[in-house]
Amino acid sequence: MVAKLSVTSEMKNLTAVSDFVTEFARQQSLREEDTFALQVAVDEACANVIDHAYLGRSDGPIRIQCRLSDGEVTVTIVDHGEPFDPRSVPRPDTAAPLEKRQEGGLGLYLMEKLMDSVRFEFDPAHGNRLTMKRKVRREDLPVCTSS
Amino acid sequence: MVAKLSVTSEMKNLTAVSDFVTEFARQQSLREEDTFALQVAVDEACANVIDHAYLGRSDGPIRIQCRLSDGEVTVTIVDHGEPFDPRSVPRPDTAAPLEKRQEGGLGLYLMEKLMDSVRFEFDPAHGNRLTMKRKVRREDLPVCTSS
Amino acid sequence: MEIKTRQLKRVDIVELHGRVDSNSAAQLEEVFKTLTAEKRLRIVVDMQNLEYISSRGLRALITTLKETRRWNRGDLRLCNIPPRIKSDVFDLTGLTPLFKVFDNSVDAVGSF
Amino acid sequence: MEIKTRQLKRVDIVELHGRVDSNSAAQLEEVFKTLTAEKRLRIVVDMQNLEYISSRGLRALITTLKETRRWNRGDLRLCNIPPRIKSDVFDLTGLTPLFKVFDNSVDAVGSF
Ligand SMILES: Nc1ncnc2c1ncn2[C@@H]1O[C@H](COP(=O)(O)OP(=O)(O)O)[C@@H](O)[C@H]1O
Ligand SMILES: Nc1ncnc2c1ncn2[C@@H]1O[C@H](COP(=O)(O)OP(=O)(O)O)[C@@H](O)[C@H]1O
Repeated sequence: MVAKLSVTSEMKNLTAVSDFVTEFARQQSLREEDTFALQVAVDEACANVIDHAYLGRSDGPIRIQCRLSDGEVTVTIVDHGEPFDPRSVPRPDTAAPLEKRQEGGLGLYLMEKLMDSVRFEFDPAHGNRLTMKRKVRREDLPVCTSS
Repeated sequence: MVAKLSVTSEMKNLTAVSDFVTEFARQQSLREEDTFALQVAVDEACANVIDHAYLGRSDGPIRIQCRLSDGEVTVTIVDHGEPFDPRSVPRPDTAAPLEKRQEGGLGLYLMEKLMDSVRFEFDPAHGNRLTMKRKVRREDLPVCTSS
Repeated sequence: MEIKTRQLKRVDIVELHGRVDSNSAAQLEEVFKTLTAEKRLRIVVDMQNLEYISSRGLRALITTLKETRRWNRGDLRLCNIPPRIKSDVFDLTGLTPLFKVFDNSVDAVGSF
Repeated sequence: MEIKTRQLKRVDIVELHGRVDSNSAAQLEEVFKTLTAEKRLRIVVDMQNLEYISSRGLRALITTLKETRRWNRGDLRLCNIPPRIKSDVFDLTGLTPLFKVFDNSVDAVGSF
């Protein structure tokens, strides 16, 4: 099953993105913990596209696709903004005391921790493509529906 | 229906008295507000017998009877302690500010307010008898019991 | 009856459970005396699970209210009074206006 | 998302409802800025009804935590963190030890 959504690069569209992911997870009867991981990862990824790839442009296209097959969800997010090198980004020091703690820089880290794999590809012709995967389990179906 | 209980004049017995009244009200399916009024009035009355009629004696007998007939509960409480004149007792000033407020003296007042009638009779041969009445309503019976 | 107390930094919460009858009112008195003896004079009485309170319980409240307010040192405040106890005890005896009364324990604790 | 704030005498409660996504995190930032600008530096964030919080929401929390603690003037304390958010956001990012965390809002308010 594949679900797709296209939005422009505006923060206010992230509510629609979140609704889209939540609905996908609901339709696939994903467990609460899988749903949560997807919600967070997609939200962080799209926010980064808006902030860092489109650098404030509000009309950049973002295409999001969620697919479930073989017990694995694959999310791809494609944009046509600036490319970047994820290896150049320092990961946060999660053991630092408050004074030394960076205030941002947790988005990429959360995506990597909550998804099984996170891969960025940059291609001048087809845009930037982020692919995130996570093995998921379905909720046991309820015996009967509550009224 | 009549329920009776005899206890000695010890404060710790008031928990049994309260259970007795609660159980009577439950068996008669009395409404919450009637149950509440009976609980308060009987508790206050018995506490007064222990404090003021038996003056600290712990082996004085107290006999309590609850009866429901014609939609009215009649409670009688009999003791063999000191008699007293309820008319001589000043009623509390319920509008007084905190500085002027007496700390005690609310028991008799609550009994009179929560019951329809409160009557004391003193008889050297048969002891002191307090009779309190209140018109009550039964709880509407539930259509079916919950499991 | 059961009395649970919880000491917060500046405030103590006294939770009343079940029936504060003329017998168990003595325990309530004890709890209040311990608090005021330790100069813990900001007290919230949470009545959420109170079934009824006798006039002796009220006496403990009034005594402690006076004690905590003396020289403006503290206060005894009430929250979550069940409607029946509000109408048939506090309103009936004219006690309601003497206390600061709150809908919930957060507001009561936060009022100090 | 919905943010409800409640001003108590010495403490402000900020209740987060729904999803603090990267979009709505800006509103959360606004709420905190208003409080700190008014020198209301004792803040309780109640997460009882929070569905998730994005890294931008976390940033608002950390910024405000630092701001309130500067010169020991105040603090931002958390309560009712849902288990999922506790494990998969706060523990994962190492934020848990930075905050004072409480089981319920009464304890959080009373901790000041
Ligand atoms: N899609 C993207 N395009 C360009 N740069 C990005 C992208 N995602 C992340 N980055 C870079 O990686 C850094 C870390 O990202 P992240 O961990 O999400 O934290 P934050 O966005 O709060 O800075 C960003 O500051 C940015 O420089
Ligand atoms: N059963 C009784 N026997 C003797 N005296 C009583 C009795 N009941 C009440 N009294 C007198 O009436 C007064 C008021 O009683 P009450 O309103 O219950 O308040 P309290 O018991 O707190 O003083 C008592 O202080 C006592 O002097």
